Amino acid sequence: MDCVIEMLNIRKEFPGIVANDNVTLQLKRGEIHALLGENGAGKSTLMNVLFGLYQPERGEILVNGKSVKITSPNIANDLGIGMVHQHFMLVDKFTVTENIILGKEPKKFGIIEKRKAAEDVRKISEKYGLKVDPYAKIQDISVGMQQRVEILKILYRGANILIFDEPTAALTPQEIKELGQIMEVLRKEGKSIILITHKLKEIMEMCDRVTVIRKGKGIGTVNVAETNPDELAKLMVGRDVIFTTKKGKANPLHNVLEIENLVVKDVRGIQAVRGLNLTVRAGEIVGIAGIDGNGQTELIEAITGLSKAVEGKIKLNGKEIQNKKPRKITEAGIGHIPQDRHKHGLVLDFPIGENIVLQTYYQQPYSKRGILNDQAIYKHANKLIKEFDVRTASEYALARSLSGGNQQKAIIAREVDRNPDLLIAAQPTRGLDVGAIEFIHNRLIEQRDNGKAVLLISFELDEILDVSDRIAVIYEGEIVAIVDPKSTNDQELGLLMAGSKRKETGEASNV
Amino acid sequence: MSNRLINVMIPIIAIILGLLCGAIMMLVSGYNPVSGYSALWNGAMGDAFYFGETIRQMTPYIFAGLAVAFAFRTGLFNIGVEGQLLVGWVAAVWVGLSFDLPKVIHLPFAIIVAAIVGAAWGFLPGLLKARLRVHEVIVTIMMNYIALHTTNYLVRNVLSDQKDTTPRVSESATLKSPLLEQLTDYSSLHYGIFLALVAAVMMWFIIEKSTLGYELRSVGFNQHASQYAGMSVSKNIILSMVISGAFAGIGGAMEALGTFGYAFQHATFSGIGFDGIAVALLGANTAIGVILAAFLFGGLKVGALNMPLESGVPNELVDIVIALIIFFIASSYMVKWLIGRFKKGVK
Amino acid sequence: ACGASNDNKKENAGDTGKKDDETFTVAMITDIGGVDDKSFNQSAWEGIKEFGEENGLEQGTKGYDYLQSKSEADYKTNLNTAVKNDFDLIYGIGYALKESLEEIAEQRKDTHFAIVDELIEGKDNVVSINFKDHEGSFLVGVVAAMMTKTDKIGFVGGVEGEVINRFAGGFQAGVKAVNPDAELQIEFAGSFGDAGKGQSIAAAMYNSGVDIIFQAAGGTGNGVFTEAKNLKKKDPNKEVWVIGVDRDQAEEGNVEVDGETYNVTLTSNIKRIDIAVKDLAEKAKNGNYPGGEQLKYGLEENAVGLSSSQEHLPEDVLKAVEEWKEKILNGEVEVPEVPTKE
Amino acid sequence: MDLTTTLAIIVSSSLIMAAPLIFTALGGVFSERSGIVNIGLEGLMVIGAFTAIIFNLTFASSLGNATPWIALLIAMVIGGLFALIHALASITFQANQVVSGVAINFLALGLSLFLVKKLYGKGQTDMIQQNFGKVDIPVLHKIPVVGDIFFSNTSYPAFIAIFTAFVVWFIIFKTPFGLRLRSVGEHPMAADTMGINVTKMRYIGVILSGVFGGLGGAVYAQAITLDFSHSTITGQGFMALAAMIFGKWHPLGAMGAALFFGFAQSLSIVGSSIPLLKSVPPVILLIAPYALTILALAGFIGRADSPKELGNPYIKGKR
Ligand SMILES: Nc1ncnc2c1ncn2[C@@H]1O[C@H](COP(=O)(O)OP(=O)(O)OP(=O)(O)O)[C@@H](O)[C@H]1O
Ligand SMILES: Nc1ncnc2c1ncn2[C@@H]1O[C@H](COP(=O)(O)OP(=O)(O)OP(=O)(O)O)[C@@H](O)[C@H]1O
Ligand SMILES: [Mg+2]
Ligand SMILES: [Mg+2]
Repeated sequence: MDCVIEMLNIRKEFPGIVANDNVTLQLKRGEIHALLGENGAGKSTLMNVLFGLYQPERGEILVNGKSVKITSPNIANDLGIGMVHQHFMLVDKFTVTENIILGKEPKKFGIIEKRKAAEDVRKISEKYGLKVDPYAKIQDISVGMQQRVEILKILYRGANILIFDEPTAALTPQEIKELGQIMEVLRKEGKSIILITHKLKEIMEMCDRVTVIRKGKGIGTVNVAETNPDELAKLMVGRDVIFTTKKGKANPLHNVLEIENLVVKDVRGIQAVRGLNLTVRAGEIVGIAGIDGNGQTELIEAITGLSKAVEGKIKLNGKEIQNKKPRKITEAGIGHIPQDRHKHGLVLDFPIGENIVLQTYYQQPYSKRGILNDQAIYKHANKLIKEFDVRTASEYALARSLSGGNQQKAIIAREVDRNPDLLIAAQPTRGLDVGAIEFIHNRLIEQRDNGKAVLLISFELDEILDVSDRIAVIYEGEIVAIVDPKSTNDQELGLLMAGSKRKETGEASNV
Repeated sequence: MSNRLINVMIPIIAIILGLLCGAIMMLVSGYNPVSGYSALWNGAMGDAFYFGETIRQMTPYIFAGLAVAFAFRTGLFNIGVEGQLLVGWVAAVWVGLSFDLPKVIHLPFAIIVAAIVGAAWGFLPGLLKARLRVHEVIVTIMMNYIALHTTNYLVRNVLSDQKDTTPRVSESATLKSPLLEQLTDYSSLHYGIFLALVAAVMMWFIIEKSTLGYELRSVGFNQHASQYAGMSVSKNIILSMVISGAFAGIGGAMEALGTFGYAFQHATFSGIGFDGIAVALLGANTAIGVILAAFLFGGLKVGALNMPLESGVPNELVDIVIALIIFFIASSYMVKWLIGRFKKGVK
Repeated sequence: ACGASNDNKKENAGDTGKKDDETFTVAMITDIGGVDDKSFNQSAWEGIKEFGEENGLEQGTKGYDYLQSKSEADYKTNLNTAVKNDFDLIYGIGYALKESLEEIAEQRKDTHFAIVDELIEGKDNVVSINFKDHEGSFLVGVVAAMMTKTDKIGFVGGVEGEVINRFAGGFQAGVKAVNPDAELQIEFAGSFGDAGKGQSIAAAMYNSGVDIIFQAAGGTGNGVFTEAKNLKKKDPNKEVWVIGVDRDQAEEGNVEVDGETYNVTLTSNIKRIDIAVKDLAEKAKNGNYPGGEQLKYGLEENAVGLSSSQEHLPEDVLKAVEEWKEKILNGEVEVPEVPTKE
Repeated sequence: MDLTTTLAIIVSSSLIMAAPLIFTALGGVFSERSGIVNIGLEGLMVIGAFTAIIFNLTFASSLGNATPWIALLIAMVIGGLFALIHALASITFQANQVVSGVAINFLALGLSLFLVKKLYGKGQTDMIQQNFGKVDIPVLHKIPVVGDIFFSNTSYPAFIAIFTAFVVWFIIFKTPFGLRLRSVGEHPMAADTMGINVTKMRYIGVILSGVFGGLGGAVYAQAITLDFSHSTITGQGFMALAAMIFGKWHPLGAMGAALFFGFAQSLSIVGSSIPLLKSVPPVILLIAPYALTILALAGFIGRADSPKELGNPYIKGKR
């Protein structure tokens, strides 16, 4: 067998947890190999071991048949191993070129040759079809382009073994498609790829083989051609998983959220939402479909009181709430699962318990006359941890110590538990495994069935199509169409999202 | 070894290591460490008098330490404790001199005014940070100098008749305690220590137990998430600096109404504010930690005075020891590693 | 001494018996300037050392010693420590110690104290030692007024205050007495420890034509010397002078230019704290401790006046100085203690 | 005084006051750009001043005019070595960097005064004879007006400081070393994955802060105080820290801020000889530099973006 990488019986422990236990992974030359597992199963850890960021307690790594000790990323780089991390490893304030050449700068007389560097970057980006602007700063470019920068970083170093840790989680459908094409090109160049993803569809489409780990243990490797999504899900979770979310018919009642003619400016002062109209009724889930950057963020911020509405009205249960303080809006009955869980969702240095009461700490029973009731707080947290299956050492553990998926579950537990009249869920399942996704979707539907309104924003069309009762397509700050998920498909939505076909909103609003 | 035990061991080991290094210093430079340290001990704890002085010195240290710690816990670095303390000092003297009230009103009044003025001195950096994102470190450094010159001006031109020292505050505003002084053989121990302990409890309570403290900590850790959760980031930043400044201001009142009973022109900074940074950090920014660190510092500072006289060792040695202790505490990672080594060795 | 100190902890000191009969011991408490401040603390310490050496004492608790204060809060602790070590006479050096010393004198009635540069009244166990700084300042004012070529003279004070005002007041009066046309610039740095500021002020003064600066500014005064020396270094022919304070500061004025040594210290307005301190110690030793009194040291006691470094001063100037000194001594001239504002 | 003279005094004393601040602030830039908070700048200046004065006093007789310059080099070396303590604590031992910086300040003052007492038997040294003094910059000072204002009665260290600021700017923004240094302050884990030795870069940053802080202290002592005592360095390190933040962690910004501090300071001193400011109470002039700084920050400088990972120890694999 022509294996470029063999990781044999790897064991990696963290204080109090065994992240990898006897995991074996063999990567063949020129294959795209998927690594599958639930959140916290130990995928990232295994890859970080391969990349030299962690040292395994036990096990052996062979590169091209030779046993190696990878004690630093430098060594991994020298062995031709490159990794695109789950959380991007980019310096925001640097330009694309600077990020790519960092550590291997072309220089003359000790000075960085900026021109040559940019030229080098342009060359490889053309070779592999990875379009980037060499002079743009990372903080100004889209997530998709950031991802391409990450890949270019590896290619610039001449890696032939590429590790992608959940590259598709943050991408739009178009970008995912592009990534698929890029990986194909790379494979043709003779490179081998390990791909971590939770999306079984992607595995089925893009990969040759898949290795599954469950709770740190290696379950085995199967050929994609010989398996199907159901089997994979079962391997991963250890039980049967139902895919298309089961939900009954929606019974929409009165209007909960009414948005009229809303105008919101973005941080640069440009109108991002331009006269947007939208209604969400009690007992329904409205999904907002759109490509990133069409005003979704600003729309949510305006509803939740974080951005100013320049014009227009936002009504919750008939009362105007635009430009009210976030707390007033929360109290009026809005819950919000933010898009960026690290930045907006959690105080990472607080214990889970304190995070659970982030909006309610000042209310009884969590506090009384300004004095916290720790007992009530942690008891409540403990209850939610159980109810929402948040995997954590305890309610006293810092939020920082949880895996991304479990951090997200904690946020969802907090927001859903408050039982708001309107629940805004922005990308609620980004980066989560199928089990968790199923769980969260069911929770959203449960909210709906309890007569609450749910507004779902997602870049994943499958999710929008599965969960929503109505789909509002957002394009350049306006709702350009309202469609019925049962009578539409990816193709149509994709076209609408690209702005090619504008439906009259009036026509569809009576769906 | 349990985590808790290790956390208790670290400061103890750090202190031992610090003293050990100090002893080596003394040996190398030709002094007798035994007589040096016994002089230090005698000068800090040797008898009732020195014990009283240690406790007296501890009082402003607790307040300064609490001020720094409070801001620190909420994500702010208040280097301005020194200035806030000076303005509180002068404010307390002003009240002590200018009013004729019964003690039950006068004394609390003087302390409250000191707290308010100290708070006001913290308000500006807080406001600038909250509204304009101006770094609090520079503003508080600048405010220190402004406080120094302004209070010197006030002492000379307003609170005294062109003198370097103000008159003493009236009896009804003093914290002086003939009882405590007598108990400690005429040390200048005053009632302030009890206030300091109460303040420490307050800090603990506000930070750990109140919703206010919850908000302050939350904003300190993650402004974005706090804003999402409906807290006012600006309000909390300002409030944190104001409370911190109030602690410092009361610290000044302790000197004004207790230790000295008057205000004087400061040639340079009193140093209490800067020592407060060390006290807070040594005390891990917790209330109980601040008390213990203030006690240690108070003892070392007071004891140091006795070293040259009794043993001939320059009292700068104590500054070195203090610095080393801070280092070892800061480098608790190393201490933990040492403990780990030691445990392995035992096994 | 007081009762508490009898439970003597200083066993390593050996003999713990009463020492009053055998040796007379003295101690001084410095202010925050420290014992070697090149100024009055140092001068006081020199006096005490001299006293000690003349009387065959050793430095330490059984002879003579000093206690250094690092902050204002240390004064009382140090005073008490001295009391507890049974020193027979304890000096507080500098006006900053007044309040503390007053308080402790009240508590420790059996110990004899002295304060320098301040007046404590109504205490039988405190002697106040005061200097007529203004008298000496007057004389250096005379010197400056006669020596200036530009008719512009400067005064740099540390922090405005009673003592520094005496310097400024006397200096101003001296200048005006002999040269009413001379312009006198009076500046206060707001600090005794900011050499940078002292230098900037001096630079501004010299630049505006001032050729003589009298500094009474502690560490800030260092900057004045620095600036004068800089100017001298640049142009050895330039006439720039500094008048020193408290001690003979001739050494501070040394500057080497191309292998040749110049000196920018015109003279110094000295204040013989050493004389006063030693004098009082002698008295107290002989049982003549003048408790409750104020001892004034001025020209009459030879405790203030020009330093012995007078080589830059021509005969006529020295003569004039003598004449004015005479006038002050016989009361013809009353030297003011504060400057008048123009 | 005519305008040129007044300006000349202001400029000359601004430059002299600013020089030590510029050097020290540049040191701060190196350290903080690498992600290590350095409030120990004050202590590093103390060490520099101490070393320079001791060296100067000891070797002036044999080295002559070159003494202060050689003393600068020695102070840089010792400053760098001293900063190693801060590096060790905050990088290797993952200490809280503020705590370690505070300790540096205590240690520097305690140690240097202890040694002065040990060496000289007193609390402060004698004055040095070989100092920087004031010079007219050759040729340039002959330019009419401009020469009088900028190049007369000034000091070489000030111009070297300004030049150094440009060099540092070049190093930090144009060389691979600078790119790497900034990357470990912004995103050490990213740098690590790119094969950059985060620990090494941070050590270099902190040591350079010691080198420059020592240089700043040595310049201050040999240009202004000329001796060493407890009051030689009193807050200049904190002013340098402020200058660095004021200058937004940018070498040229830090230089500008330091010059501004020097300017505000000298304005307050020369103020009383400017007719307009003559009637202003002295206390107002005393606080003016500090108040001006606050106003400047509030008015038009505003938000300062520190290096993103400033103050956080880099622990491999930490989330
Ligand atoms: N540095 C660390 N310290 C302690 N525990 C860690 C650390 N890194 C990971 N873990 C733990 O190890 C386990 C595996 O984490 P890992 O990140 O590898 O999971 P994953 O499979 O990548 O999950 P996800 O799909 O959410 O990214 C988790 O329980 C996690 O909490
Ligand atoms: N120990 C060091 N001390 C000072 N500067 C250093 C040090 N190490 C690296 N540098 C700086 O970083 C730059 C790059 O150094 P390095 O030697 O790592 O590059 P290289 O190995 O030639 O580059 P590449 O990583 O592309 O092979 C140099 O210009 C140098 O100024
Ligand atoms: Mg992962
Ligand atoms: Mg290399």
